[in-house]
Amino acid sequence: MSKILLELKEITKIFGKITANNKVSFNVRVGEVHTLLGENGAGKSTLMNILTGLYKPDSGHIYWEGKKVNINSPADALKLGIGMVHQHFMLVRNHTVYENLFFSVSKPPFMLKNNEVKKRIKEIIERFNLGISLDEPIWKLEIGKQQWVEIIKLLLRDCKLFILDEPTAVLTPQESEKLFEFLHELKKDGRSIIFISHKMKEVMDISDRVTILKKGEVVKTLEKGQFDENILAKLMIDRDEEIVLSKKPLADKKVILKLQDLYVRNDKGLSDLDGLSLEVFKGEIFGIAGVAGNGQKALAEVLTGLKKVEKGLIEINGQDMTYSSARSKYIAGIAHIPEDRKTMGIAPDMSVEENLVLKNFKDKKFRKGFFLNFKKIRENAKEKIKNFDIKVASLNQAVRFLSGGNIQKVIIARELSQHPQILVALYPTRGLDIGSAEYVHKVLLEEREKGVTTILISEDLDELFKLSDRIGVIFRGKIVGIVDPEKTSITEIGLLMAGHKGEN
Amino acid sequence: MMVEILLDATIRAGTSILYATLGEILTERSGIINLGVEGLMLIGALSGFYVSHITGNLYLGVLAAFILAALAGMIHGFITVYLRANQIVSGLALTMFGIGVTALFGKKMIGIPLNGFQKIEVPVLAKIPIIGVFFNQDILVYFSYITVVILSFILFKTKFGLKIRMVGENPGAADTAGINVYKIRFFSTVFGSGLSGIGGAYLSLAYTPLWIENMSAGRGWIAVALVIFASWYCYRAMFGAYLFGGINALQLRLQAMGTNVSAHILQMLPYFFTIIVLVIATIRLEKGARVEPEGLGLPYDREDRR
Amino acid sequence: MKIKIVKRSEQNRFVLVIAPFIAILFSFVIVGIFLYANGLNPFSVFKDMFVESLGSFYGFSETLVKTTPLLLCGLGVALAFRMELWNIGAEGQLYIGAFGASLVALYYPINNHFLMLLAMFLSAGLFSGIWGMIPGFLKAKWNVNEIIVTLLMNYIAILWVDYLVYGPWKDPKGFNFPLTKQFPDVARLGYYFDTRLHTGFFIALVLAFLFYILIEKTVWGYEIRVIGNNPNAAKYAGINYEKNVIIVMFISGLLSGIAGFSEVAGVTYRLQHGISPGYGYTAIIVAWLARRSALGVLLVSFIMGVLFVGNDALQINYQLPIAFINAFQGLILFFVISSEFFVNYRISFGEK
Amino acid sequence: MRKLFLSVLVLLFLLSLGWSKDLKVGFVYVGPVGDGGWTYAHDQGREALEKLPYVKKTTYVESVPEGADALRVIMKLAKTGHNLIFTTSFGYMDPTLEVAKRFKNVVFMHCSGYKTAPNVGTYFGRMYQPRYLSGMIAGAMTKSNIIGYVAAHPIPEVIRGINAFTLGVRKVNPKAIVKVVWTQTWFDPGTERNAAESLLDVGADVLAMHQDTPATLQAAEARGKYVIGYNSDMRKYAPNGFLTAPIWNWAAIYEYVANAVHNGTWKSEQIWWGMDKGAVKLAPISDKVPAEVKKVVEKVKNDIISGKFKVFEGEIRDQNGKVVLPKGKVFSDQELLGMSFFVEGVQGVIPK
Repeated sequence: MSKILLELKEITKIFGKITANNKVSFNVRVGEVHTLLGENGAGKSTLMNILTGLYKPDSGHIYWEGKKVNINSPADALKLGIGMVHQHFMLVRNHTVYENLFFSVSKPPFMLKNNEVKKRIKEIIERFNLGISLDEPIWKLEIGKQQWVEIIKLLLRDCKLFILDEPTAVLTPQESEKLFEFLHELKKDGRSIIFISHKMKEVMDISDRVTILKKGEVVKTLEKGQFDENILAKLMIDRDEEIVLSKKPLADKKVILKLQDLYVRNDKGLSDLDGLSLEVFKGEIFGIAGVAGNGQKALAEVLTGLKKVEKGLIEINGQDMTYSSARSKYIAGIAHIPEDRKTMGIAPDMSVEENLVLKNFKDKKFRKGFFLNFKKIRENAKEKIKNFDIKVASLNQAVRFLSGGNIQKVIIARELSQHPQILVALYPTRGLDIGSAEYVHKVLLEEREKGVTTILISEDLDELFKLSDRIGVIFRGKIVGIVDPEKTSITEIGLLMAGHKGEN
Repeated sequence: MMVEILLDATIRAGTSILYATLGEILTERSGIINLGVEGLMLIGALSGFYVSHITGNLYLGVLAAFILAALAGMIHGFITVYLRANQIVSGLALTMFGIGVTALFGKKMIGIPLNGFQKIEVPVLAKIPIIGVFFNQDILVYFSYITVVILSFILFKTKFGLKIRMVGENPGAADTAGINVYKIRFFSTVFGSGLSGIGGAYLSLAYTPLWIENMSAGRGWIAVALVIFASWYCYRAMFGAYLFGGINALQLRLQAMGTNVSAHILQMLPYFFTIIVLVIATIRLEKGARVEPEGLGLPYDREDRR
Repeated sequence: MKIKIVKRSEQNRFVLVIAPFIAILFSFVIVGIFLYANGLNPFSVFKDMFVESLGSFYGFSETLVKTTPLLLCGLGVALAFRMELWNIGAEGQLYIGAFGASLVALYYPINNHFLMLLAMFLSAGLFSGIWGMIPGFLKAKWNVNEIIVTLLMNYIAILWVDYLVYGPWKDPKGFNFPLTKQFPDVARLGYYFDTRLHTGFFIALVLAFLFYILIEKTVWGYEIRVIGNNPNAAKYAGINYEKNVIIVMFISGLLSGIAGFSEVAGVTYRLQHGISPGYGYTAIIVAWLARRSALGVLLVSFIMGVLFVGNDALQINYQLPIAFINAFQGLILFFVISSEFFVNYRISFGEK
Repeated sequence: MRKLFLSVLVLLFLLSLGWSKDLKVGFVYVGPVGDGGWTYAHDQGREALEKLPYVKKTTYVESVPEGADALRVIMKLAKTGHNLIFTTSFGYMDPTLEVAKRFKNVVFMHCSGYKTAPNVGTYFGRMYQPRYLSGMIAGAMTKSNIIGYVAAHPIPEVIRGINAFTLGVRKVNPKAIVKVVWTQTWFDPGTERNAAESLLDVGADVLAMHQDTPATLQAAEARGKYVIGYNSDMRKYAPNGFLTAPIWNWAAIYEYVANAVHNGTWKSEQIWWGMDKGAVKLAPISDKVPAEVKKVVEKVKNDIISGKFKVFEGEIRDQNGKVVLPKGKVFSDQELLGMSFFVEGVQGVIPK
C-alpha cells in the first residue's frame, strides 16, 4: 500500500445552526483517485473549502505527509501543493488567459510580460493539446475551456493533490473522456486526486477509493473492488428500491408549442440560440439534454419571455407569441422553474407568503386596487403550504431560511398554482436530496397526467430517461437530434451532445 | 501664443485633480470606492503646507501630505476592507472628517505665506512650440507625468498591478491564487489616498502656496467623477483632468477677452459634458466586457456563503 | 483562548438596534476625552447639546424645522436605495424643487392661499421629479452609472439656481443682491405656536407615512421590494426593472424637491444662493443609517436635527469652532459604520 | 396672554436700561474665522471689543449659512443674554429683523443691509474710498494700460468697488481700462489664481481683487506684475508686486457701537463710515510707487477724509458712454448701495 499524502481527522465546521461537517475523517494516498460521493449538501464542498484554506474548521486537524498543518489561507494550501478546480471557476472574466495563469507559475516575475512564463504555460497547453490562446479574455472562452484554464493553474503549480469538484458537469461525454485520460496520466505521475461527482458510472471508472458523505458525516470509505454502482447508490441514498414511475402514453399528438429558426444573442453578442427549431406536443414531457452552456438557459428564457428573440417565431397553440412580454406570456400559460432557485426564483429576504405570489401578485384576487390583499395572500400561502407539504416555521419567515427542497417546493407551488399549459423546468432537481427530487418527479408526472406540457431541461440523463416522452439534444444553440428514451442509448445521446449528428 | 497660454493654465489647473484622480483609480482598481477624496485633498493640503512651513522644505511637505492622507485613508481602508462596511457612507464620513480636522488644526496656518514650488524649464524640450508648455512647469507637475506613467505601468505591466486588478475584479479568484485580498485592497486604498493627498499639496504648495479652510473647493468630487470619465485608465485620467482644468481656464479667459457669457452657465458645461461623455462611453462599451472593476464596491468575505 | 470572527447566519434584532447607539456612545466618549483634555467638562457640553435641541419648546421646534428637509431628502434617497439605486443627487433635486416652487410663487399671480401652495408643491415636485428621472432614464436605457450622474447633476442644479438669483430672478429692489423677491403671503406655508415650525414638517410626516404605505402595502411597493431584494427574481416575475427605475427616480427626486419647496415656502420665503447647506448629502447618510425604512428615516433625520441644533450650543456656550463639530460628526459616522460589522458578524471567544 | 408677555418684556427692557451696562456681544459669521478675509477681518474687530472693560464676553458663531440656519443662531444668541449682536453678512438681513421683533431689549447691528428697526441698525464701510485711491495707484503704475480686476460675485459692493477703482484709475490715466473677470467665489484659491492669470494673459500688468484669499497676489507676484490686495494687508504674499490694499478696520465701528450701547445712547442708525472715521483704510503704499504718485494719492485721501472730494461725483458715464450722473451731482447712499452698472473704462459684463 502506498504512502498517505493527506489525512483529515475529525474535521467539524458549523455555519450558524447548520453543521456542515461533523467529525469528518479520511485520507488520501499518494497516486490515487479518491472520490467523494454524496448528495448536494452532504458537506463535500465545505470540506474541500477547508482543505483549500477558504474556510477554517471549527475543530479537527489536518496532516500533510505525516505532519500536522494549519491551512489558514488559499496561499497556505497552494504552498503545500493542494490545488482545486472549483465548481464556480475562480477566474477573472475580464482578464486574459495569460493573466489568469500568471500567479500560478512559481515565483512570478515582476514584469507581466515574460517569455519564460509564456513558454512554461504554452508547454503545458501543447502537452495536453488544449488549444487555448493565451491572449483571449476568459469571457470569450467556452465553459469547458475555462475549466482547462483552471486545471492548467494546478499543473503550473505542480500540485501534489488535485481536487476536482464535479468537473464533468460542464463537459460532453467525449470531453469527459479526455479529462479521465488526463487524470490517469496524473496518477502515473504520482499525484493524488480528490474527485467529486454524482455520476456513478464515472465514479466506477476512475476511483481507487470512494468515501461516501451524508449529512456532513462520513458513511464509509470503500476500496476498489468493494463497491459497485448499486452499493454506492444504496449507501448514498440509503434506500433500497426506487419507486418506478409509470406514465400513460399520449392520447394524440397535437402541437402546442412551435419554435422556428430562433436566434438569440447574449450580452457578449454571441449567439446563444442559433436557428433553433422545435415542436412540442400537448401533454408530453419533452426533455432537453445537452452539455451546459449550449443554449439551454437562453431557450428557457426565450420561452418564458425573459429574453427577446432576435429572429424567429414562437407559436403557442398556433398563436404567434414571439414578441409579447414576460407577463402576457405567463398569463398565456407558461410556468417556469428557474435554473437557480436562490438567485432567480425567490426574493430571499421576503416572506414565504409574499414569495408564493411572486408571479401572480398582480392578479385581481391578491389586490385591492393599488393595495395588496394581505388576507388573500395569507390564505393562498396556507393552502400551498398544505398542498405541497412545505415545511416552514411561520408564514412570515424569510424564505431564505428554508432548506433547498422547501424553496423548490415554494417555487413549484407558485408556478403550478396558475394551472399553466406549459411548464419550463430547468434542472428542477439539481442540488435536492433524493426525497425532494422524487417529490419533484412525482409532481411533474402528475402535471403530465393533467395535460400540462413540460419542457424539462436537465443535465441528469437518468432523470431525462425516466421522465421524458422524447428527448431533444441541444448543441451550440440548435436541436441536433430528437430521440425516444426507450429506444436510444446513452452513447447515442453522448454523441449528439458532442455535436455529432445522429443517424435519424 | 494663446494656445500655449491656455494650455499652460490648463495643465496647472488640472494637476491637483489629476493626482486625486490617479489615487482614486488605484483605489477603485482594487475594488474599493473612496468618496473621501475631498477630505483627503484637504488633509494633504494642510499637512503639506504645515510641514513645509515648519521645516522650510517643500519636499518634506509633499512627503507629509502623502503620509497623512495615507493615514486618513487607512481609516477608510480599515472600515471598508477589514470591517466590510459600506464604502459610500464611509467615504462621505471621511470627507466630513477631513474638512473638520483640517479646519481645526489649520487655524494657525492661515495668513502665512510660503515660497512654493517654482517653474523649472526643461532644456531643449521647453523650446518646442506648444508641446514645450508641458516642459516649463514646476516639479510637482513633472512628478504628475511620472506618476501617470508609473501608475499605469504598475497597474498594467507588473505582477503587482495584476494583483490589484484581480482583487478588484474577482476577489475570490485572487484569493485562491494565493493573493491576500485584504492586504492588497488596504494597501491600494492607503496608497491611493496618499496620492489624493499630493493633489491637495499641489494646491497648497505649488498652485496657490497658502492655506485656507476648504481650499480644495470641490476638486475631490470632480476627481471621483473623472475616474469614471477615464474608465479607470491613467492616461485617460490625464486627458480628463486637463479637460476639466481647461474648460475652467477657458471660461475665465473668455471673460477676460470680453465675451458675454454667463459664468454660471459656462461652469455647468464641464459637468454637463462629463455626463454626455459618460453616457456615450457607456453606450459604446463592448458588450460583455464591463469597464468598471467587477468587484467594485463589494466587500469581500472569504467565508461568505452565497 | 482563540478569538474568532464568525458571520452571523441570522440577524440579531437586538444587536441591529443597539449597535448604532453603542457606536454613538463610543464617539461621545472619545470626543469627551478630547474636550476634557481641552479643559471643558464633557458632561455639561453634551448636556447643553441636548438641552439646546430638546430641552425647550422652542429648541424642539427648531429641531423639527431642521429635521424637515432631512426627512424629505432622506425619504427620497431611501426610496432609491430600496431598488439598490444610489441617488447621490438629492442636493440638486432639492435645488430644482426650490426653483420649481419659486417659479410659481414669483411669476404666477395666484391669489388663493391653498391653490398657490398647491401649485408651488406640484411645480416643485414636477421639476425635481423630472430632474431625478433623467439619471433614472439613463440608468434604465443604457445602464449609465447613476451615482456619478446624480452627483454631477447636483452641480448643474446649484449653478442653475445661482444663475437665476444672480441674474434674471434677482430682486430688482434688492440692490442687486443674489436674492429673489420675497414671496407674497399667499405663497408661504403657515407656521405654528409662534415658532418657525411650519406646515412643511407635517407635509413631510404625511409623505413619510405615504412612503411606508406605498412600499409595504401596495402592489407597486411589492414590485420595488422584489427588485431591491433580488433583481433577477423581479425580472423572472415579469416585473419591469427599467420602467420602475424611472418611476422610482422620479419619486425620489420629487421627494427631495418637496424639501426645496418646504424650505423656500416655509423658511426663507425666497430663492437664494446656498438654499441648502448640504441636506442632500446628509440625506444619504440618513437613508443608509435608517436601513431604508420610512420609520428609520424619520428617526435618524430627527437625531440629525438634534445634532445640528445642538451644535449651536457647542459654538455659543463653549466657542467650539464649527470645524470641531464637523470632525465630531465624521467621527460619529465612522463609529456607526464600523458598528455595522457587529451586526453582520459576531466575535466568539473559544478554547483553542 | 401674548400682550401680557410683551408688556413684561418691555418692563424688563426698561428696567434693564437702569443698570445693565455690561455687554455680552454676539457675532454671526458667514464664513469660517479662518477664511483669512472677510470673516477674519470681522473677527479682528471682535477681538478689539474684548479689550473694552465693559465688554464682559464676546461670542461668535462661524460658517452660518445665509438660509434657514441664520435665524436660529441669531435667536439663540439673543436668548443666551447677548445684548448686542452683529450679523455680518447681507443674507442675514431678514432673519436679523425677524429676531429683533422678539427681542426688543437687544441691539442688533446688521452689516451691509438696508432695512432697519427700532432696535436694528446697519453698518458698513465706504470701502469704495480706499478703492478709488488704490485705483489711482494702479492707473499710475500700469504700462500696458490694462488693469485686471478679479471680481467675486456680482453684488453691489463688488460692483461699487470696481467702479470706484476704475474712476481712480481714470483719474490719473484716462487711457487705461479695467478688465473684469468674475470667479463667482469668495474663497477658492485655485479658481481665483486661474482668473488672475487669465487677466495677466490678456496683457494686464496690475491686478486688483475682491476675494478673501491672496491667490491673485500670488499670481501677480509669480509673473512679476503689480497687485492690489483687499481685506487686510496681504503684502507678505507678494513682497515685490504688492502696491497697497484697501482694508477693513471693523474695530472702529464695533467700538463705537459698543460704547453707545454701554452708555445707553444707542439709536437705530445706518452707519456707513468711510476713511474719515477709520472704518476703512488704505494699507501703507509700497516703495515701488513713485513719491509724486504717493503725494497725489495722499492729497486725494485727505480731501476724501475732509469731505472735500467725493468719489462718485459727476460727471460719470457708464460703460456705453451714457452720462449716468451729471456734473456736480452726487450719488445718494441709496443709489450707491444698489449700484448695478459699470462706469466708463470697465471692460466686462455684469452677469444678468
